Formats: sequence, C-alpha cells, structure tokens
Amino acid sequence: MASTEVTRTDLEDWMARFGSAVLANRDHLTALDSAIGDADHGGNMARGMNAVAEALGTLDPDAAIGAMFRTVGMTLVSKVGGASGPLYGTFFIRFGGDAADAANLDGASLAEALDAGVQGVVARGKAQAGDKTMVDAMLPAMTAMRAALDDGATVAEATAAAAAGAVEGRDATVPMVARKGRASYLGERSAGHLDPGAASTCLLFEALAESLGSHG
Amino acid sequence: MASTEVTRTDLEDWMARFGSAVLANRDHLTALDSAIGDADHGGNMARGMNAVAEALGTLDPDAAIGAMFRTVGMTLVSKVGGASGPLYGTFFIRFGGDAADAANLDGASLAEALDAGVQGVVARGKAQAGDKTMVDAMLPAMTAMRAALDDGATVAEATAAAAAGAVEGRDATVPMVARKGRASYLGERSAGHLDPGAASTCLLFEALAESLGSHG
Amino acid sequence: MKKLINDPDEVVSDALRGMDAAHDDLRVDHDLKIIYRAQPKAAGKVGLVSGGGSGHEPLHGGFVGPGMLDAACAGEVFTSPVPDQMMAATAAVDTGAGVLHIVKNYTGDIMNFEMAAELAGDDVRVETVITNDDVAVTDSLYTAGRRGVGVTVLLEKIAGAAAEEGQDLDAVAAVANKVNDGGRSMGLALTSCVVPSAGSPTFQLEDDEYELGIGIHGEPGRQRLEMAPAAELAERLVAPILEDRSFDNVIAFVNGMGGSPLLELYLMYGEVRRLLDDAGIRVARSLVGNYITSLEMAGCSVTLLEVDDDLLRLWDAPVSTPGLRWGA
Amino acid sequence: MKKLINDPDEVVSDALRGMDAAHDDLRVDHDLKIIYRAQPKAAGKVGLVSGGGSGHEPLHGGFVGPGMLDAACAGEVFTSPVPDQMMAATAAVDTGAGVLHIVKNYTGDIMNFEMAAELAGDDVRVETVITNDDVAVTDSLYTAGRRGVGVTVLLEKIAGAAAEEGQDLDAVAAVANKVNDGGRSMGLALTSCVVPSAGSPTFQLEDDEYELGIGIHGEPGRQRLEMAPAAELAERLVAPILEDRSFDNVIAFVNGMGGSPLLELYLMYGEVRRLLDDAGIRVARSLVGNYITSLEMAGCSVTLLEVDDDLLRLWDAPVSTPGLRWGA
Ligand SMILES: Nc1ncnc2c1ncn2[C@@H]1O[C@H](COP(=O)(O)OP(=O)(O)O)[C@@H](O)[C@H]1O
Ligand SMILES: Nc1ncnc2c1ncn2[C@@H]1O[C@H](COP(=O)(O)OP(=O)(O)O)[C@@H](O)[C@H]1O
Ligand SMILES: [Mg+2]
Ligand SMILES: [Mg+2]
Ligand SMILES: [Mg+2]
Ligand SMILES: [Mg+2]
Repeated sequence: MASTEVTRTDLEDWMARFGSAVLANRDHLTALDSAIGDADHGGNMARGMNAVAEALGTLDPDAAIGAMFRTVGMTLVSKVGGASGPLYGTFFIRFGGDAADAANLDGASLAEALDAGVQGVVARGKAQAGDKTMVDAMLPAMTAMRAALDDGATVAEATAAAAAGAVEGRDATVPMVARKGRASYLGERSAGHLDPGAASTCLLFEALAESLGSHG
Repeated sequence: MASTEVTRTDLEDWMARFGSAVLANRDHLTALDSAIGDADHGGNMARGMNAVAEALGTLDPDAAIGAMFRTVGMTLVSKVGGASGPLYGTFFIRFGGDAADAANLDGASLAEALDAGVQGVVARGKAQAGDKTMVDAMLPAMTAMRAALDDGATVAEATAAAAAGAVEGRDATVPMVARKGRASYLGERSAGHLDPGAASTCLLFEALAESLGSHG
Repeated sequence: MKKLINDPDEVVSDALRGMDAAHDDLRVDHDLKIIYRAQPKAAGKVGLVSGGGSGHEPLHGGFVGPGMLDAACAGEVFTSPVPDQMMAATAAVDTGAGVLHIVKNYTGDIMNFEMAAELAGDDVRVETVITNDDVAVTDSLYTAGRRGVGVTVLLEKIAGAAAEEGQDLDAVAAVANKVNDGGRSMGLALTSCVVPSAGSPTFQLEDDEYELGIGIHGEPGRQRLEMAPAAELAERLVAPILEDRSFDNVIAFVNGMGGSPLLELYLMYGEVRRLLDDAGIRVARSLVGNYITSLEMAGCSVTLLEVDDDLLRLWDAPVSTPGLRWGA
Repeated sequence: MKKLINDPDEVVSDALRGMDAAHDDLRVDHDLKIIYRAQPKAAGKVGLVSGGGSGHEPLHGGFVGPGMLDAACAGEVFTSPVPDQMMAATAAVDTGAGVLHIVKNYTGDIMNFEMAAELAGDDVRVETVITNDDVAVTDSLYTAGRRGVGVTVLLEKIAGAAAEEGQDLDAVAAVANKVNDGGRSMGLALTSCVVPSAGSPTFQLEDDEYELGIGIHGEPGRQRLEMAPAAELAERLVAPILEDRSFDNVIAFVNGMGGSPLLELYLMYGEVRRLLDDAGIRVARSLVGNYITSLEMAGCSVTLLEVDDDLLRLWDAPVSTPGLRWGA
C-alpha cells in the first residue's frame, strides 16, 4: 500500500493533470461560458495552466510546497485576468500559505490547505452557496472530503469523495439563477445552464483524486 | 381597326404600364443587380417611375408630347441618380426633343423619336453593342422595329417586333463580359448573368407594345 | 470564424503592434500590453489609468492622450487585464499627484484592479472610480451590480480634462464619480460577436429577433424580442433610462457596438433625439459613433449624462487621442 | 435583414435627420439631401463639393467642415446623387473663387456630376477631379475604369486644406489631381453587406472564402479566394499596389469597410507596416479606421499615397469635421 504522505511530487502531478484536463476541456469550458458568459473561460484557464507548467518547470526543485503554490497562484493572477484569474490565483496562494514550509501533507493538513484556498475564493469573490459559481463546486467538495476523513478514509478515498462532491455541486448549478459574475446579468435566463467555473473546479478536484489515487 | 396615330394618351398609357412593370419587377431587377452590381436597380427604377407618375399626374393636360417627355426625363434625372437615372432620363428627354410639338406620332416618327432616345443613351454612356448594358436591349429593339416598318408593319406590329428584339438583346447579354458600368469591375465573372439595365429596357419596350397593341 | 487575424491567441499583441506603428504620440509596452502617452503629462498632475478586456476599441487604448487617459491596460479579448499591468501603469504615470483608476464594473475587472492595489502597497496614492451605468441590470442585490458601459467613455474624457487642468486627486475622483452618478445607459444587439479564441458566435439570434439589455462582451441580454423599427428600438433604450433617473440637460451619446453602419447610428440618434425632445430634455452635446464596442456585434447603446456648466466645460476642453479629438 | 432603420426607402432622410441633430456645426438641406457647413467659408476661397451614394459614412457628409468639404450631396444607398443636388450645392458654396467637384469614378457618379455641370451653365467656375485609385481594376480599356476608393478621403482632406489656405481653383484642382495620381488602393471583403432596399446580402461568401478586389458598393470583387491569415491578406492588398506604382514616402491608410472591429484594423495595419518596412518605404503618416465604408461589410482596404513636404503640410493642417478632426 502506497504512502499516506502527500509529497511535493504528488502535488506537481496534480498540477500537471489539472493542466492537461483544462487543455482537453478548453472548448467545453468556453462553450459553457458562451451560454451564460463571454466565451473565454476555456481560453483563460488554458492560458493560465500553460503558464503554470512553464513556471513550475523552472522552479527551484527544493522549493517547499508553500513556495510552489505561491508560484502557481501568482502565475495565474499574472496571466489569466478575468474573474477566474484572481479567484484561482487566490485559491492557490492561500493553499500554499497554509501548507507553508511543510515538506509533505497528510489527509488532514491537505484538507486544511484546500479549505484555506476555498475560503480565499469566498473572501475574494464574495459568492455564497447557491450563487452559481465555482464556489458551488468547492464547498460540497470540501464537505465531502471532511466527512470522509472524519469517517477514517484514506487520502485516496477522501480526495475521491471530494471530486464526487465537486461533480455533484457542479451539476447542482444547472437550475440555479446566477447572482455573481457575468452570468448574473442574465437573471432568470441563467437557469438551465451549468456554471463554467464550477466545471473547471471539478477538473481541479478530479485531478487531485487521480494524483492521489494510490495514497493510503 | 384602331387608329394608326399614336396619341399623347397612348404614350401616357405607355408610361403607366412601364411604371407598373417596374414596380412588379422591382425585386427581380434588384436581384439581377445583386449578381453583377450593387443591388439597387429595382429601387432606382421604382423610385423614378413613382416620381414620373406623380409628375405626369400634375402635368398640364395640354402639354405636347415633347414637353411631356421632357418632364418624364427630367424627373428621372432628378430622382433616380446612379447610372440609370441619367441614362433613362436622357432617353426620354431626347425622345421628347424629337417628338417636340407633335400632337400625334405615326410609326415612322415614333421610331425616330425612340432612335433619338437610344442615341442619347449611347452619347451619355458611351456603351457600344456587346458591352453588356441596356444598349444591348435598345439597339436590337430599334433594328427590329425599323425592319418591321420597312416591311410595312403596323405600329402594333412594329412595337411588338421592337419588344421581341429587346428581349432577344437582353437574353444575349448573359454570356457577355461587361465593359461598362459597375459590372465591368467583375471582368470575366460578369459572364453568365443577365444585365439588369437590359432587363428594365425590355420592360420599357414591352410596355410600349402593350400600349399600342391595337394600333393599325 | 473569418477575421483579419493571424493566431487567435495572439490577436491582442498583434493589434498592439499595429496601434504602436499607427500612432507616434502613443508608446506601447508590448510585454505588459500597456498603452502610454509618448509624451508623459507634466509633473504634479493626476494620472489616469484605465484598462479592461480588449475587443471594445477604441476604448481604452484609443483614449490615451492629452486631455484623457495616461495609460490603458489591455486584457485578452473580453478578459480583464491582470494586476501586474495596473501596477506597472500606475507606477509609470504617477507624477506625484496620485493616480485615478477607472474601472468598469465587472467581477473580473474589479478583482484584478483590487489585487493590483493590494500588491502595490502605499507608494502611489490611488483612487478608484467604478462605472456602473447600465440600467439593463435592474436588480443589483442579486447580481454583480450594474455594468460599466457607455458612461466610461464620457467619464474618461471629463476626468481627463479635470486632471489636465491641474485638479487634485480628490477633485478628479469627485468629478469622475459625479459623471458616473449622472449617467445611464442601455444597449441592444442585432447580432452576436465572435470571440477569436472561441471561434464561433457567443449566441445565436434569429433573423427576426434582437437582444435587449446587452453588455459589451457579446453576452446575451435580459430579453429576446421580435425585431422592430428603429423608432421602437430607440424607445426600448430610452424609456428604461428615463425611468431610472430624471434628466434635464444632457450629453446624448449613441454608441455603435462595432458592426452597425454609421448611417444607422445617425438614424438611431435622430430617433433618440425625438424622444428626448418629447420628454422636454435639453441636449447640450451629442456623440454618435463606435466608441465602446463589442467586436463586430451589430447594435447600439444609448447613454445619457446629466451635465452642468462644470461638466460641459470639461467635456469641451481640448482632447487629443486616436479615438476622441478636438480643440487640439 | 435586421437593421437599425424604419422604412428601407427612408433610410437616408432619416439618417440625415440624426446627423443634423448631432452636429451643430453642420446644416442639412433635407429636401435636397445636402450637408453644408453651418458657418460658410470666407469669401474668396475655393469651395469643395463632393457627393456620392450613401452607405459609405463618414464619407462624404462626415467630411464637411473647416479644412475639408463645404458641401456633400447624399444619394440613396449606393446610388449616386442627382444633378439637382450638385447644382444647388455648387451655387451655395461658391464665394466667387469657383468650386471643385470631387467625384469618385463610377459611371453613375460621373454622369450625374456631368449633367449637373451641363445644366448649371457658366455661372460658377467648376473644376472636377475624379478619383480612380483602385488597382483591383486592372484593365481600364475594357471596364468603366478604376474605381475611386480610399484616396478620396485623403484627397478631400488635402484639397480642403489647400482651399482653406486660399489657393485658387487651378491650384486646388492641381493638388487634388496630384493626390489622385499619387494614390493607390486595394480592398477585400470577408462578408457582403445588405442594401436596405434590397433586404438581403448582395453576395454570399462561404465561411472559408474572401473576396479580393472589392469596391465600396457591396459588389463582388475580382477573385474569390480561400480565407487566410492577416499576414497573407495584407500581402494580397499591398503587393498589387506596389506593382502598380513605386512608393518612397507615404501616408499609409488602412480603412475598415464598416463591419470589422477596430482591433482587427489595427492588426492589419501592423501587417501592412511590416510589408512597407520590408519594401523600404517610409511611412510619414498613418490613418486607421472606418472612413470610407460599405455599410456593414467586414473587410478592409489599404491605400498608399506618395507625399512630399507640400502634401504633408496640407495633410497636417487643421481639420474639423465629424469624421476627421485635428489641430482645431
Ligand atoms: N464573485 C465570484 N465568486 C466566485 N466565482 C466567481 C465569481 N464571479 C465569477 N465566478 C466564476 O468565474 C467563472 C467565469 O470565469 P471566466 O469566464 O474565466 O471570467 P470572466 O467572467 O471574467 O469572463 C464563472 O463561471 C464563475 O464560476
Ligand atoms: N455606360 C453605360 N451605358 C449604358 N448603360 C449603362 C452604362 N453603365 C451602366 N449602364 C446600365 O445601367 C444599369 C445599372 O443601373 P443602376 O443599377 O440603376 O445604376 P448603378 O450601376 O449606378 O447602381 C446596368 O445594368 C447597365 O445596363
Ligand atoms: Mg468568461
Ligand atoms: Mg446598381
Ligand atoms: Mg471574460
Ligand atoms: Mg448604384
């Protein structure tokens, strides 16, 4: 049975998988954003994750998890723009801030760092549950992950639960009427469409679960 | 058997029939002009013939044929613009100039007045036979009318021959490569399309033949 | 998609290359995608920085120059610029008198300008004015709030004139806020637009439909209605503006979304003017043309700005930018 | 057809109503559809009258004002104006120094201006300059000759400045002819346009095609080609111009056909500029934007005008019109 520790290498794998997933889903994310936004979410995320891959490629291999995710976050802030740049940027900056100098994370400290990221997104964007944003995928992901850990789940099980929670949360955005971001301008017409940011958040949690799938 | 004389009333009927034909064919003329021009020939001719109807409605009922067609021509010049305004305007001004103070026309003087009109168009537009313009309908119309009159045809027969000549001339514009007017910019691409001005000229000669269909 | 572009992902950098070449009185930082005046403003005058997604040209880069902006940060198409740009622009244009940030109210723009301010620290005094003049957004409690649209153009001109005459940062910010408070806009689209990196129209409209209450990002509006004559369209734009605020003496601005012929914009202006006359509203100044666009979208917006002598003086002051120029 | 219009047959009169309302410094004769300066030019200066079909806005009406035209005669959409208009405009703007007619080379325009001259008699001395700068028309023996396109804008500005400085009719006509002689243009379309009274697009282009060698009336061009990147499109426009005439020092003008975003026009300008640099041609001045349009057609044209110090001085002279304004 594999390690229970989440290493920097695991987290690099997370970023690589998330990046690939974003590129593979670029057109899909843009199509979602065409329906209730401005048709750029796929392009925004792809530009950002390409820049992240480049930045991580030249990062000091001894950098701690905290420094690594500060780089990820600052890169997204510097390269993406729009709503998703500051939001995902803040997510990773706060994630890194919480992980700080840790060399490895366990299930609990991973959940804590993710929580810090989510709280950063909420603080930055001021969205509440039900506003039809990425937060609606993040919150159920964290709830599911906490519950799994409380039940004694492994890291692999807990992140799989988080991914499943994100998917559920994402799909629950369909009937919602948007109250934040561009989609909110549509009023009732925003109902019936899946939120693009919630969709990219699912890719994030699914990538995490894949990267840690063999962790005890 | 009806009169051999062409009266002012007959010529008013000609203008009324030509006007109706233009309105009925407005979209058709514009469609032809879309293919090799700028999609306004139907609108131009309709605007002009509406104005002519109005002008003739208020014309001194005692005005001679010459004065009447000077009004028709000047109205077209003043209201149409484009290539067709000066060309049809000149046609009628010269027609009227030739008819002058005549109260009635016979076959020969009608042909002469029409010829004066056609020569006016040629002088104004400098198109030659084969340039794919209204002149390609006018010249065969006049040739046919002259030949008919030389053979002793009635006015009705002669104008019917003119109309048939115009139709033949119009259809012969299809394979031509335009050398005058807007269509000439297309070069070889103008071949394969009927010239819109030749089409409106057919309406003119057909209207004449209809108006004089019962004339000996 | 058919566009006069090379690589869809390089549209903004390629266009900035052309803009740089076309205008000797502008300087472009191509790395950071910032448009500056070639000749910086005199020391002691307040700097004006704006920015936003590209695709709204001439806004904002075309409004850089004497009497208007000092710098404009260009984002990707319809994507707000990033904090690095605003930080660099702010530092570059400050002459010691502080800098006004002019931000259109969109979540992304707000957050990126906010982060720029947080990251910049206290080196430069920055005030921010947020434009939110779009009356199509009726419910600001349950939305991201009204969008910044046409008023942004008028505000950049008027605040630019205030800065140029030497007003201090508080005064320039106050005049900017006064413009935003006194301005209202409403827009409609006859067609969508094509975001280059997306490659197909953001939405589809039938041949007998139009979208009422659109923004400037090719996003659908609040309502899809059956196509109507210009007189009725003008009423659909003017009525909600007049319901939202009373007007007495205005700058009347008919803005093209980018794809409608100027002939039609003038025609719409005639209709708008008739409605204003009927409502007893005096028109002090007029502006008609493509000033804040949504790529090739066909359609237009109407903006009314209540003005007093002070705002009119600032409006009339010389301005010399690629997009707006008079008196200089 | 979806347009910001009322009755398709009233588009021009309705738009002129809006134009009149929008510009206090213009006066519109609505009966005759003539746009005049509100403040006529000083006595003893040559008058400039132009005109043509509508749908090319801002040309010509938007170029009426100090430093440019004295009057513009507006025809129906894509239909040249009628002699009555040119006669009235000529009589109105003559201050005794004579009048220059600026006519784009189209059969209809030529004939209507010609008839105006014939009908006017000898009351006013009139000279006529005919613009025919379009290199797409290669064979002038077997066509109506080259069309007048982009050069018309530059000519109206430069001849307007010559008239404003008090040059006499012969001198103004000479400078106008010099501009026409030294200018060449080439255009392309990505889409057709919709003539309001026709109601549907004049031609159809597939999603992977463009028309090379178009004019400004929505007419198809000489060649239909497979869509290509901007760099290649720029070459298709610039190469035939440089083949037709040698250039040394130019005003480089990228003109939008009406439906292409300004972002793309700047991008094209960047590509054009690269080609001119490669060819060793100096660019003295640049102009980028929608100046001579074809309704909502997407596409652009490139115009190069060889200039010397004299033409540059006239180009730089103050101009104050709705469509072109600087130094005043
Ligand atoms: N205030 C907010 N809080 C959280 N998420 C938000 C907020 N506003 C927008 N979002 C998310 O951002 C996504 C859109 O991102 P993107 O398209 O990249 O940026 P933009 O909306 O600026 O074009 C939305 O689908 C939504 O999930
Ligand atoms: N030089 C010319 N001589 C004779 N007829 C001409 C000439 N130029 C154009 N035409 C005719 O005019 C017709 C076009 O008229 P119209 O569409 O009303 O004007 P425009 O070409 O100015 O748009 C052509 O189909 C052709 O028959
Ligand atoms: Mg978006
Ligand atoms: Mg035509
Ligand atoms: Mg965006
Ligand atoms: Mg025409």
